[in-house]
Amino acid sequence: MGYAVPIEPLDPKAYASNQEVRWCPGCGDYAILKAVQRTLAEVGARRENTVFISGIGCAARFPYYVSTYGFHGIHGRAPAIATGVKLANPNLDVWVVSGDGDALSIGGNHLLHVLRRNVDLQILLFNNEIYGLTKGQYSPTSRVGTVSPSTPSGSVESPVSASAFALGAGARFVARSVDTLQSHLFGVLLRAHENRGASLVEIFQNCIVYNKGVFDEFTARDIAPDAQVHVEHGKPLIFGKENDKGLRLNTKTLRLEVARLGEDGVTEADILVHDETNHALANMLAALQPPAFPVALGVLYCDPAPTYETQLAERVAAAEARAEERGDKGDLNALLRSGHTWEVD
Amino acid sequence: MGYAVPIEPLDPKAYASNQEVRWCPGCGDYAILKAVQRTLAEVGARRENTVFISGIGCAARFPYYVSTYGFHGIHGRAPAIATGVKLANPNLDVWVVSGDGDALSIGGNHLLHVLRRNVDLQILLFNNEIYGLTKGQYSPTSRVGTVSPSTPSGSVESPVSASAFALGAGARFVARSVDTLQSHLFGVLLRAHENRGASLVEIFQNCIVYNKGVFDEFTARDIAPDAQVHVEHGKPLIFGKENDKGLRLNTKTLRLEVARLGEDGVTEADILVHDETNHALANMLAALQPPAFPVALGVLYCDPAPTYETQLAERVAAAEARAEERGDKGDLNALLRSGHTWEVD
Amino acid sequence: MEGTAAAERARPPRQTLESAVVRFAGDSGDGMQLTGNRFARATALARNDLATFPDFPAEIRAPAGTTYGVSAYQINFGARVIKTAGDEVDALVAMNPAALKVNLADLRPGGLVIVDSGAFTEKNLRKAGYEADPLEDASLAAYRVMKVDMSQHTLDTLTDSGLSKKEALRCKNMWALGLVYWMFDRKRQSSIDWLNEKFAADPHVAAGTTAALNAGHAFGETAEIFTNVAAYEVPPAHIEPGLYRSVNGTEATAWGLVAGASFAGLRLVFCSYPITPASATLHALAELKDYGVTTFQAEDEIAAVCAAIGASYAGAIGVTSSSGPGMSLKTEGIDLAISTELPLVVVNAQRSGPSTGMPTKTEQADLFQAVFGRHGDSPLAVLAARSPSDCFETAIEAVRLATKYMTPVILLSDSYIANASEPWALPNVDTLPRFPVEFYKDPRDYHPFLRDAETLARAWAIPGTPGLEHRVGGLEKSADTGHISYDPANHQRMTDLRANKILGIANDIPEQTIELGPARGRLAVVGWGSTYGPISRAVSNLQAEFQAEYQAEDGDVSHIHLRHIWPLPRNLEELLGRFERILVPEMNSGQLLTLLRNQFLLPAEGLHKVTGRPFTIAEIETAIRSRLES
Amino acid sequence: MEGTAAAERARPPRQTLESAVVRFAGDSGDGMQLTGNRFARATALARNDLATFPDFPAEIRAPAGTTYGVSAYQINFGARVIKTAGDEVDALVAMNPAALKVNLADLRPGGLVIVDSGAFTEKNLRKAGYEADPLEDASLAAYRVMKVDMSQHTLDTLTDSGLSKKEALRCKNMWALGLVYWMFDRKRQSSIDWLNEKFAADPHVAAGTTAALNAGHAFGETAEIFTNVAAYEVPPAHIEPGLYRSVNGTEATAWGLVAGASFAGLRLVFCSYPITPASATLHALAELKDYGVTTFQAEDEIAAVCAAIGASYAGAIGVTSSSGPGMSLKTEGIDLAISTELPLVVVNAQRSGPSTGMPTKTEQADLFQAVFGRHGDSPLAVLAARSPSDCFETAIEAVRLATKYMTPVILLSDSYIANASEPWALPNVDTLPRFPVEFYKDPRDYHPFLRDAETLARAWAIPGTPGLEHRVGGLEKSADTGHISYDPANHQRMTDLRANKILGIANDIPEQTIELGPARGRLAVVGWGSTYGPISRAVSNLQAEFQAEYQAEDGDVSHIHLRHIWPLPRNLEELLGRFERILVPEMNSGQLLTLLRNQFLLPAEGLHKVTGRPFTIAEIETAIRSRLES
Ligand SMILES: Cc1ncc(C[n+]2csc(CCOP(=O)(O)OP(=O)(O)O)c2C)c(N)n1
Ligand SMILES: Cc1ncc(C[n+]2csc(CCOP(=O)(O)OP(=O)(O)O)c2C)c(N)n1
Ligand code: SF4
Ligand code: SF4
Ligand SMILES: [Mg+2]
Ligand SMILES: [Mg+2]
Repeated sequence: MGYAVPIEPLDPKAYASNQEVRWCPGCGDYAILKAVQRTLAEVGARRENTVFISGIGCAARFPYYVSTYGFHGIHGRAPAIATGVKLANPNLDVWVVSGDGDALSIGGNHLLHVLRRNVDLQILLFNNEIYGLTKGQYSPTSRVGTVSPSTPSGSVESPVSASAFALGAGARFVARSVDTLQSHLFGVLLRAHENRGASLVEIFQNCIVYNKGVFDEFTARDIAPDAQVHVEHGKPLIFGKENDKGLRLNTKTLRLEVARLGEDGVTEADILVHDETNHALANMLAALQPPAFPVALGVLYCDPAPTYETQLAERVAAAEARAEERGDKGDLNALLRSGHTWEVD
Repeated sequence: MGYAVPIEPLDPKAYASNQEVRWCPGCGDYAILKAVQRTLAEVGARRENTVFISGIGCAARFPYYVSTYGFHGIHGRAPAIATGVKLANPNLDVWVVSGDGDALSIGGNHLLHVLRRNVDLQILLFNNEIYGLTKGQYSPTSRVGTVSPSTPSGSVESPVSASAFALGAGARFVARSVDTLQSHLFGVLLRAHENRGASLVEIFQNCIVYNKGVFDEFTARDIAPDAQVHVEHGKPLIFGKENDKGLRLNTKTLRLEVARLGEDGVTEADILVHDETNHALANMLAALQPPAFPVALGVLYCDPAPTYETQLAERVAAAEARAEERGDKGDLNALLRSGHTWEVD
Repeated sequence: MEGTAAAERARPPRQTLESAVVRFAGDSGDGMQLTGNRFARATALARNDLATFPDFPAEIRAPAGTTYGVSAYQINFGARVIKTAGDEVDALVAMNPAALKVNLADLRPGGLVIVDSGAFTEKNLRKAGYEADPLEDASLAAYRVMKVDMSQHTLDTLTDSGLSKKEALRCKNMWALGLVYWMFDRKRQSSIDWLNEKFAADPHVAAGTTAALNAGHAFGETAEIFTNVAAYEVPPAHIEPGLYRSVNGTEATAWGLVAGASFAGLRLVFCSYPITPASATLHALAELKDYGVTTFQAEDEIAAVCAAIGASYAGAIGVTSSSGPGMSLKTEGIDLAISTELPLVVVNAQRSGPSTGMPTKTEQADLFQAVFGRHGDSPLAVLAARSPSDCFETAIEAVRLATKYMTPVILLSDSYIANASEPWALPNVDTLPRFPVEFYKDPRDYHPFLRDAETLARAWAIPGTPGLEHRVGGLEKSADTGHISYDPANHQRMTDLRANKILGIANDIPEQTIELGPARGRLAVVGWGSTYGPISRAVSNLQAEFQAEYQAEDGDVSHIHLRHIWPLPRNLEELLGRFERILVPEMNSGQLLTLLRNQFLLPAEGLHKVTGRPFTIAEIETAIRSRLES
Repeated sequence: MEGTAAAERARPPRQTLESAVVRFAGDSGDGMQLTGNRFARATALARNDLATFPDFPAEIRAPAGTTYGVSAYQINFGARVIKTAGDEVDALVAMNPAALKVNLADLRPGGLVIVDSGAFTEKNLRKAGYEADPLEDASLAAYRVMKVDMSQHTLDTLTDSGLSKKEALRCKNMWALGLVYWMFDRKRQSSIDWLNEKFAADPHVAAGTTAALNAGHAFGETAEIFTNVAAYEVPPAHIEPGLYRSVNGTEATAWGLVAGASFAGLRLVFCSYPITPASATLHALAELKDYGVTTFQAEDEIAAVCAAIGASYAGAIGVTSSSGPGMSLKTEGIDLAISTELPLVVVNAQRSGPSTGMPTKTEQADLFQAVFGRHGDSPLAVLAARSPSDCFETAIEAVRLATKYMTPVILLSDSYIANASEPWALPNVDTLPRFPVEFYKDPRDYHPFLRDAETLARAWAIPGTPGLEHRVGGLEKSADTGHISYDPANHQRMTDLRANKILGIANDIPEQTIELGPARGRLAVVGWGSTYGPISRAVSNLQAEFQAEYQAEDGDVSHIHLRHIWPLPRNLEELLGRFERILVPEMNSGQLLTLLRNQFLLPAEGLHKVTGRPFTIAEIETAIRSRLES
């Protein structure tokens, strides 16, 4: 892994900064911070080689709470700042932390391009379907009808799906988890870190103050098993309290449908097996909506490709090597004298 | 159709402005201009109620050449300007004209949101896979390896697909055509105009000066029939000179494949029928790449939904009506005196 | 009975004050804003003049008991005209240790601090970062301290109220309010009515809060007898008769925009993107659909300004608003409006910068950007509101200028004005001048850059008008045809036209007047925006003082306050020329100062304060003194 | 033999000129830029001083024969020092009617116009918008006209060249070049060698172009005998000995940035988004990977500036560049660099505004934006390059200041400087001063806003450094800990620190010198940027004239030219104070003027030109005269 050798796994606490964490009590961000610190420990991240970069928002306060290098940027621009960091030093292990407004409202364009370029970053999108820091306006991921200070009679726009957007943008790694699913989230973060390239992780996060319980319809303890399908490469898409439900493709309509194992002759053989390299399947999974369908969590898509900054760095290195051979590496006089010159004497 | 009554079909020439057209001789834009003027004539567009709005670029010069109202905006922002126009007057028939750089580089975020909001616009994206006006730098749609002034050793980034992006953004209408396919383009433009909501039309356009012939691999006369599949709702996805090829779904791999009718027992029954309301299918079609696959042209996706500006306008109208009833419509003194007041005498 | 009688007799007369500053401070959860608002209302009913300022924590909801979770509400009220929320606090109500810690510094020496001793627990003291309990050591020696276990008193009052302990404790802010009502001799009824209305759905709470309020008041009455705490009286001020309301800058701006649009006969299309403190205007206007207002929360500030421009192009009045970083993002869009000569109003609720700065704090450091901050020669009009209620008129003026001159207008307010409240003598809107827009309709040799000979405004023809189809854009256009033109002479001509059109506005705005003081003299204090309050109070204080001291010929110092920042009032140069010295206090490092020095080559001096807080009256008095003495 | 002898005898001596301005004009397809470049090179070899300016059409590839498709290349060369591309054209080569139409206005009365009469067809005349053939009517009466059917001559020359008619016609620019070479007595060899090299792959073309060149030259020699067209001689200028090259502002900027990065010991990460005219710098640097340059074409200007900031944060020198609207978009990002105190160089190749303006035309109207155009009090350093070659040194200086003071630096160039070329005496780079950056490495009570006591620059520690992990951002931070701080006094302190850090640069830059003229006197002409050429020529012309006329004590007028726009040189006030009047010519409506008036309260006067074109020497001479006479 391009980076400096990992160190012996540290205690997750070693990745906590000396700053007092200032999210609202009960905010989902705390759980995510915990999972990230655990991940850093697990991969033995070197604090000095790790950088957290964010935009603006509650989520974007994240870097202050991690004991690595950090850059709290401007609203929506974290992917651009992170790209610059990787251009200057491809060996740094860079994480981007963003909110749904930061990443998908003002920052949508940079997210598109950082994903398309496949810059090697872990991009964590804390989706609470609201603008937290500015006190609760609806966001591009808010459901239709969201009542907020800027939409007192409910929002009318249909929301964008972070995962569907990322797939459309050409992302090579798209995953999903939930703030409260600690171990699931931990697993997803490990996969994201392992992937070389832009790894987008959409994390459903509860804003207890402005959008409390908005994900209950699929995260509430009792219904979760039936409202979530945890996808794993090579495993059938089975879910439900009794693992008695599965997703299958209706080949007539080309749409997914929920089948009950055992019922009218449905066997595991009829159930789709998750292939994380299949873009079309990833799109279908990302589109599943409760209550009719379970929400797909886990690595929806992973199909690695060369990263932008390494390819660029290789070209520069190659050019420098050629210059080395020519013996005029960094020779500024040669640069100025390239092309036509004439002597006046 | 929300708009003022159409007039008797005019001669397409009636939609030409008095401005001299200043694209390079042989530029694909000429053909698109022709097809649009023909469309305006066909739908009997009222010049005074029609507005063309663009950003900056060669494509964006378009409004100067149409005899309707026009706004040549700033780079990438046409969708935002157009949204404002529709908010102020939903009855105007508004077209947005943009290039691949304008719409997908600097303007990607506005395109995302105008599509998601489903503002009633015809959005024409002239994709020549290059920055024309600024003299030939590669664009976000340029193929890997594109040699340009800013990438003398070839570009490394993988391009974004306008159609895939639009589908990921939640567009309700996504279509594709080619500058040189006059009647196909005309048909697609009619469909786009007919659709209420944001209709994205990606038009492959030949920049004869900076990117000549990039689309030859599927537009060259001789190979076109085998390199293009013209999709039509309800019709099987058949193509080829002899109409002997079709697209079918491999239900094991969940990927499309090209089947030869007649060969090893393949019949029309095995070929997929296009369903323009199927998002997953649209995604698969948008992803098809020559030479292995034909390029899908036509209306890839059309699944109408209410438009943003009309829903907003209805709410305002309803509120005004209530005020009317209350008898304090527009009563500013009442506004200032709402809430707690006290008399000092 | 006798007892009371005795008490009655024992009761000393209330001490009369000309004015007082009270600050309620507590945890975000303690409802201090609400408490302050009730007190402000009762005070208005008591016929005092007043000004209030809320101080929210930067964090959304900090953990209870932390210093950065403290919320405060300050009110300055008096028997005289009140111009600011007050320099120093006379009475501080601190509901917990953190509130005491954060706010004590603003309490004047000898001031009164009323604390809920029940909240001074180990845990809370630690959270507030106190090693020792300040109520026990000498920390408060310099102040008069009133320790009351408000929590316990409230619980006692509400034992059988049917409220849980948690609910009951939530009423302690009303208990505190009751006590302060007693202290300043305020009537409780308006608050009691309000509580009953607000909690109509929940009779227990309605009764509980009311009971707490009364209990706090009763406590004061009895406490008086056995404590040294005096009760005060603040007699009514002389206030112009009329109908009043309390208004903050956000509301006044929203209403001014609605009024301006209506006076122009246009629909208001307000396009913005949330940012502190500007967002509040979006929220206010989103509630005004019944006035035909369309609000659009765009994906970012660039889309917001561009949508507003599109709306104006289509015949509405497009308005956008922002603060800090958001304003910087609108730069390119504003330039497009300048080049296409479309009306546009941009409201900038200034906050502390640069960059993200201190989002919840106030500043005036965007004047440079408003006047100079675009590429190319790109003139536009700039206005500034001086107080919460002044936002109403200024917003109307912004719409008038934008539509009459076909130009963007930047309206500068700031975080202080946006959040502060003051009583406002409501104007009769029917008497205000209208300025209906007439769209251009005549196709005869029309082109989009035809100009009004007098205003130089271009003809405004909108889509939907037959025969006037035309195109506009950001490329330079021929002054004669409106078509794209690269002609050198034409570019000079258009550059001059754009500049002169804006300069011409100077003939359409009032001459600059003097707020206060002589029409010529030793020192003019020139301000703009929210420095109005402290400057005008400081100047009037010194006026009085000097006149008293040495019959100073009407007082030696004058106050001039600008609403029109660009173009400047036509008589300003002459006016300033009449003073020996000019002092320009600004909450920035000298921006209006630069404009005046450059325009008039006057040796004006600046007084700069960049702390995120308004000037105190004292700071300005000191500066004036030093100028008059030196 | 005798004939030639006779001719030899008949040949009049060449008329000697001190300098001459030649413009080659034709259709975009006619290869005028290439032709001009060849002539410039031959002229340099002839030891003339020179300056050139290309004038491309705005359209990418306009239809052949149209006026907006005309491309031109102007060269001013002489036996004296040349400072501009020339006010008026002495000899115009027009390859078609459109070229004549567009360029005739710049030909001086009595000037020579050489036309390819073969191209004056019905069709071409119509396309150019000529009713009648100007070669036939009186249109050209005021000029000396040389009608030659170059097309036909070229075709005749190349009959059996093996080139098609179309190919052969493409050689007519070389025919024209040959003729002009003869006219100004230039050596052909350098061009012949070049042609053979360029078309090595295609011998027919190599031979054909060479033949055309020679034929044109031969035509001149013979024509001389039977026409009135004189041949000229422009003697060598006195030029400092040394190794020279021709350079334009774009190349010099790119090389200066590479040199600056190397002197600082940092990698150069250049992040930009294409825009005219700035793009050319991106193109130039993209070719320099062997110098370790990383170039990044971002998705927009905001991403470009943010990526540059990220690169600097990670320890490279991040540079971004743009023009016009693109600069406005960078505003918010630049403010972030100011707040995080990271080095950043922003190159602004100014163009005509506002908004999209005239993208291919020049202007100097972004000075206000550079100095004042951000929200909040946001000081940074601003530099301006005066000429193409000066971009090299100025770019180095920008990198030096950015890295030494941890600040963004805006480098102002413009469309004229970016495209114009001049001979450049190549410096020996090894002799230029280095300024290696030392990253901070000491963990002992480190925090990111530790400052150098002298420069006030903050400690630059980069990711990868163990023990110095820290966070930066756009929120205000404590001057003592670097942590987020809302403390009022701290904000004032940080605001002052940011301002003083930049003002301190004044002690680290050279004192302002006088370019030309007395050190005190009646009039100082103060310029910045690309007005250098015309001002300095105008002043030296008048110096000479006045001294001649009335032995004016060394000439009455001086030229002062600024490189450092902000902070201004420390001695500038004193320097300007020595002159009775100050004239500030700018290609804007008075921006440096505003800065000087405000800073020094000097009654400086402006000379404004906003036409998209540089000042002519005459315009400045006239302005100076009027000031000296009045
Ligand atoms: C340029 C700019 N525009 C607007 C803002 C105000 N702002 C700060 S955070 C934010 C959105 C926060 O929402 P999100 O990104 O979802 O993060 P969350 O607070 O919900 O975690 C906005 C609009 C800003 N700081 N800068
Ligand atoms: C803010 C801004 N940035 C950059 C530019 C320069 N620019 C003009 S058009 C363009 C891209 C043109 O490419 P495209 O959108 O594909 O249109 P095309 O010319 O290819 O039709 C650019 C970068 C600009 N005008 N404004
Ligand atoms: S506002 Fe919401 S997202 Fe922000 S910290 Fe509080 S709970 Fe978390
Ligand atoms: S540059 Fe390309 S896109 Fe632009 S006008 Fe010319 S051919 Fe068309
Ligand atoms: Mg959010
Ligand atoms: Mg393009």
